[in-house]
Amino acid sequence: MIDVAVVATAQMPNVRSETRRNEVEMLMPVLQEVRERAGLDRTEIGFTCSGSTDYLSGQAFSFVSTLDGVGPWPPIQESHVEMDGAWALYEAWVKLQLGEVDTALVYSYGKSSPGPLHEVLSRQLDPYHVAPLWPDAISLAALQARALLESGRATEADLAEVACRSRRAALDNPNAQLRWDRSVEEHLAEEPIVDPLRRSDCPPITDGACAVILAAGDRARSLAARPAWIRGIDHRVEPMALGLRDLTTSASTHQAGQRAGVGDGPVDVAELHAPFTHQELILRAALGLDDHGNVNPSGGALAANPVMVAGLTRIAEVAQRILDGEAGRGVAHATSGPCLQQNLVCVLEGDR
Amino acid sequence: MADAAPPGEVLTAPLVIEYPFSRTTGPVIGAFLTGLRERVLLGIRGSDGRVLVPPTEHDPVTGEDLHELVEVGPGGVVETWAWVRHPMPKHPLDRPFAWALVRPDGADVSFLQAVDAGSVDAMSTGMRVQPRWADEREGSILDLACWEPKR
Amino acid sequence: MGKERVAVVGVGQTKHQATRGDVSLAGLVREAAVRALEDAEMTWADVDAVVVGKAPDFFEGVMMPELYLADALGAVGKPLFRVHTAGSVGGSTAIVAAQLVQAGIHERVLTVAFEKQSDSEAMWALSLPIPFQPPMHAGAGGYFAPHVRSYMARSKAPDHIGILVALKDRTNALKNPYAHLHEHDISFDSIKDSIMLWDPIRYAETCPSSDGACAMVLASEAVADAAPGPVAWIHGTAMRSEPTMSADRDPVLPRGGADCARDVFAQAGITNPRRQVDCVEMYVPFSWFEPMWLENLGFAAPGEGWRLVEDGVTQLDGDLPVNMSGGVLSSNPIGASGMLRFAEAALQVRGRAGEHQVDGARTAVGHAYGGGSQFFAMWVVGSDKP
Amino acid sequence: MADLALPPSLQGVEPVRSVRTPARLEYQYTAGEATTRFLRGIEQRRILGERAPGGKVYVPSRGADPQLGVPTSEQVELPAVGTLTSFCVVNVAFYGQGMEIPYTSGLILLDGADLPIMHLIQECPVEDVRIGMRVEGVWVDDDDLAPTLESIRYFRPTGEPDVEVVQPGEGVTW
Repeated sequence: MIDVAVVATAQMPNVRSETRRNEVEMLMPVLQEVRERAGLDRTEIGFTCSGSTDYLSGQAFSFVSTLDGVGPWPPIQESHVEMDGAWALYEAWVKLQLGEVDTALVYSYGKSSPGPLHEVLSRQLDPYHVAPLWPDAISLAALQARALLESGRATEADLAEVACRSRRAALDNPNAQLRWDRSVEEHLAEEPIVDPLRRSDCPPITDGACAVILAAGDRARSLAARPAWIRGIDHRVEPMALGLRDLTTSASTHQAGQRAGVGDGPVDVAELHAPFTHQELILRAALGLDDHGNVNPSGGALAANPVMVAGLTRIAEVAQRILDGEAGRGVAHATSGPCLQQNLVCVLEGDR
Repeated sequence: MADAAPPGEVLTAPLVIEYPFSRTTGPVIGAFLTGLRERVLLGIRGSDGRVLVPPTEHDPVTGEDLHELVEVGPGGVVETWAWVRHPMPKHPLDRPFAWALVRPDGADVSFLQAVDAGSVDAMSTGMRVQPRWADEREGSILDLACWEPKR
Repeated sequence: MGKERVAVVGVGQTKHQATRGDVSLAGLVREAAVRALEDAEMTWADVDAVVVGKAPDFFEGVMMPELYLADALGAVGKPLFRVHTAGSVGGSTAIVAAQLVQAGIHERVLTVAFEKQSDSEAMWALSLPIPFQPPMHAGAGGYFAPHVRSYMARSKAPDHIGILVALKDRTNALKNPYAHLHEHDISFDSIKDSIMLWDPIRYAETCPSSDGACAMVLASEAVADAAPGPVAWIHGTAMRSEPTMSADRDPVLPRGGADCARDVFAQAGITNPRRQVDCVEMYVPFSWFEPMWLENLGFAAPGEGWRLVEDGVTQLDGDLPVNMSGGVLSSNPIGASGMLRFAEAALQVRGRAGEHQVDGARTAVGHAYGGGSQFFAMWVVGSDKP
Repeated sequence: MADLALPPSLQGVEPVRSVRTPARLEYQYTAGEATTRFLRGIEQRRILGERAPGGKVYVPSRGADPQLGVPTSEQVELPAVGTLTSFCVVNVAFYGQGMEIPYTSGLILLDGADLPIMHLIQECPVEDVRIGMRVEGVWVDDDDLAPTLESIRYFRPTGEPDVEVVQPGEGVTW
């Protein structure tokens, strides 16, 4: 395989509601920043790939107008996935494997604020049998949380610990939306909103954007002092129907993690896309990171959860720590679909 | 069409995406919905012998076509559940209720439905439930109004 | 290391029609996928990864429907990928699937594209009004019709060219059992007399709205060498995008389309596409786009494309047959339309196109475009290994 | 699937073949800063384009110069006068339109702009509409001015001589 690395990342500071700017206006500064950080002019990008979904803000073909922010002239080699930006990164990584181009821009954006997010996400579900009931994402996650709690592999205090640690970590993340320093006791004193989940077990609703530049081989070495090399990347999917899955584990994460080589070396940092507290515990188990001490130092999706962006952000967070020399080898994870239906795992590593 | 926002404010306006989607069912989903209209629950036998409900045209693991419809229920068991304290406007019940994965008797998998139990204290994993059928049924998932604790 | 060879070893499609009332959403996509697997003499278990494409999710009202369809497409435990590049999506989806083999990641990739437009309707799903945007006075055709008029003005093409294209494509469709429109009574005059919807575009010069799906199995060289039947080797793939509305772009003969064609022909070693390509399946939703794309893709000089139509060059028995399947003008499940073009090109070089087979076709081009003539995807396939 | 057998309890009943699943989602759409600037101008009968760093003038600007990927921010006021670069004549009633048929939908390149806008052409028989025709905007009454391009009711011929229209790319081999 051709060695491909993340050489620059940029994020929009995550907010509850970006009320002034439309999507292209909100995305443009992020694209500009990531190009500046890589030292690349827009005409030097070999391939561009983005991830977004029409349903979030209610506009068909919304990615078409945001493409203006890239400045695709003269015409560019470009693609778009109706998936989290982590999968856009996957497509760009595949493209770079072909050896025809040696740089790629990956971005994603998500504006959840214009619509009723919980109703919108229910449009993902089985259109015959489930979507007509309009179940919300918190309720689905709560079913999973109860299954985990009743399996005896986690307690409500474990969930609270995840919430408190994540929001505390977010105090050091300028891009985070929710950050505070609260105790497990304070968390447990909250009334549940959908038993057994409390509001603090749930992610915020977020508008955000993220961009990453990939480069191959020597080009990566010329663009970054310490490129974050992608050592392994894989993604797998499960059936959507919750009744067909063991909700207390994540078989697809385990599968992707093994294929990406998570266990082939030390893990200095892991960023797991766990919108709900109990999901971090499920993902840790699936990746063999149960007792790991450095999971989601950014605060993770509990601190900011821009739909379609939060997965790419996990890769960006791990990559930036490697670029900055703070970490040697790290694991990033992205998820999509109800209750961790689809999962991507990416292992990144800096040169020694 | 626009809100009368004061100068300096960015214009905003309502945007409604609404459609009465009409979905053809094919034979298997059609059979399941026909069953609901007739107050019968159907599953289908998977490649490994498990009875799947709702029935799918294909085995969810192997992708192979499935053919053997099986009557299941009418009673069922709650496999996991979540208690909604504040129902949202589009939820199937307007009072606190449970979402649950219910496995009908004779089936090997569960599916998502609402359970009208009155109070969170009435809910437990493993509890027996029975279907509550809608008074007017027209061949849709809403014909199964919800489940209720077995009396 | 560079690109591995990749070939199409299986092709399947549904019967396309206005409403496929006999199948569910899953049933529709499986109809195409199962046929592609059968054509490849493979089973679901043989597939390493699934790549799905479709146009706006609002059509079926299912957000990211590939997640719902994951098990229907046999993707459980496998990578499942979803592409959306507007109208070109069927083509770009096939290219993304091909790249997974070319990169050496997978041996056998199933790619599926679909649209079940009857779940809603095209006039709704494609023109959802967005506040504060300049109003579209006339739907999608109203966007493209002025560009057709510009083409006519620039090329001095006579009015009947669009009629000739529509007549050819609808006649070709009579030889394609999967085509949506089978208009046995079609004639030059019936097209000429159909209502001018968006003058200069007549009703009979526009595409229908269809339910349909298309699927292909793409395989590595080792798998393709062992395939039971003829395969279509991919000689080149290319994609280009440009802005919808920018000062220097030409919406009639867009630079993105020209760049895309030049790229894909260079990969395939084609220096004279008019002579070296045996047949072309291109995305023509309004009849006039055939002469426009002939020029844009380099099959004719600017202003000369319509002469190929008038001279019968693009007829099924012509020197450069175009849209042998009946094209988008005869079947248009939007998300699948691009892949159907790519699949027809593959069928032709495999000698598997049935009654619409071009004799001796060894090199064929598939083309798709989308948005406001701004997203382009193409491939060149051949009977011989590149 | 032809061999699918219904259980005895369902044999002989009318099978379900389709199901209606209506869905309504209510969003609050934000126009964005550039569109707001343009529409606030329209409210005052002013057409405000925006010049990009490369010199191109977009009206309305969507916020980015689509060729450079940078914000357009220098405002340029344009006249409601321009040239018809192309058009189509619409002969059918489309979803949500209450127009008298036939009517003309045109691409109008305002003087000083680098990209045409789409608008209605009226006060001109459809058979007389032609590429290169000079047209001017007809505004609604002051009381009806609103932040929408529909504050210009339509464009009509100015009576000036036609001008030659050359599109970007015309005569160019890319």
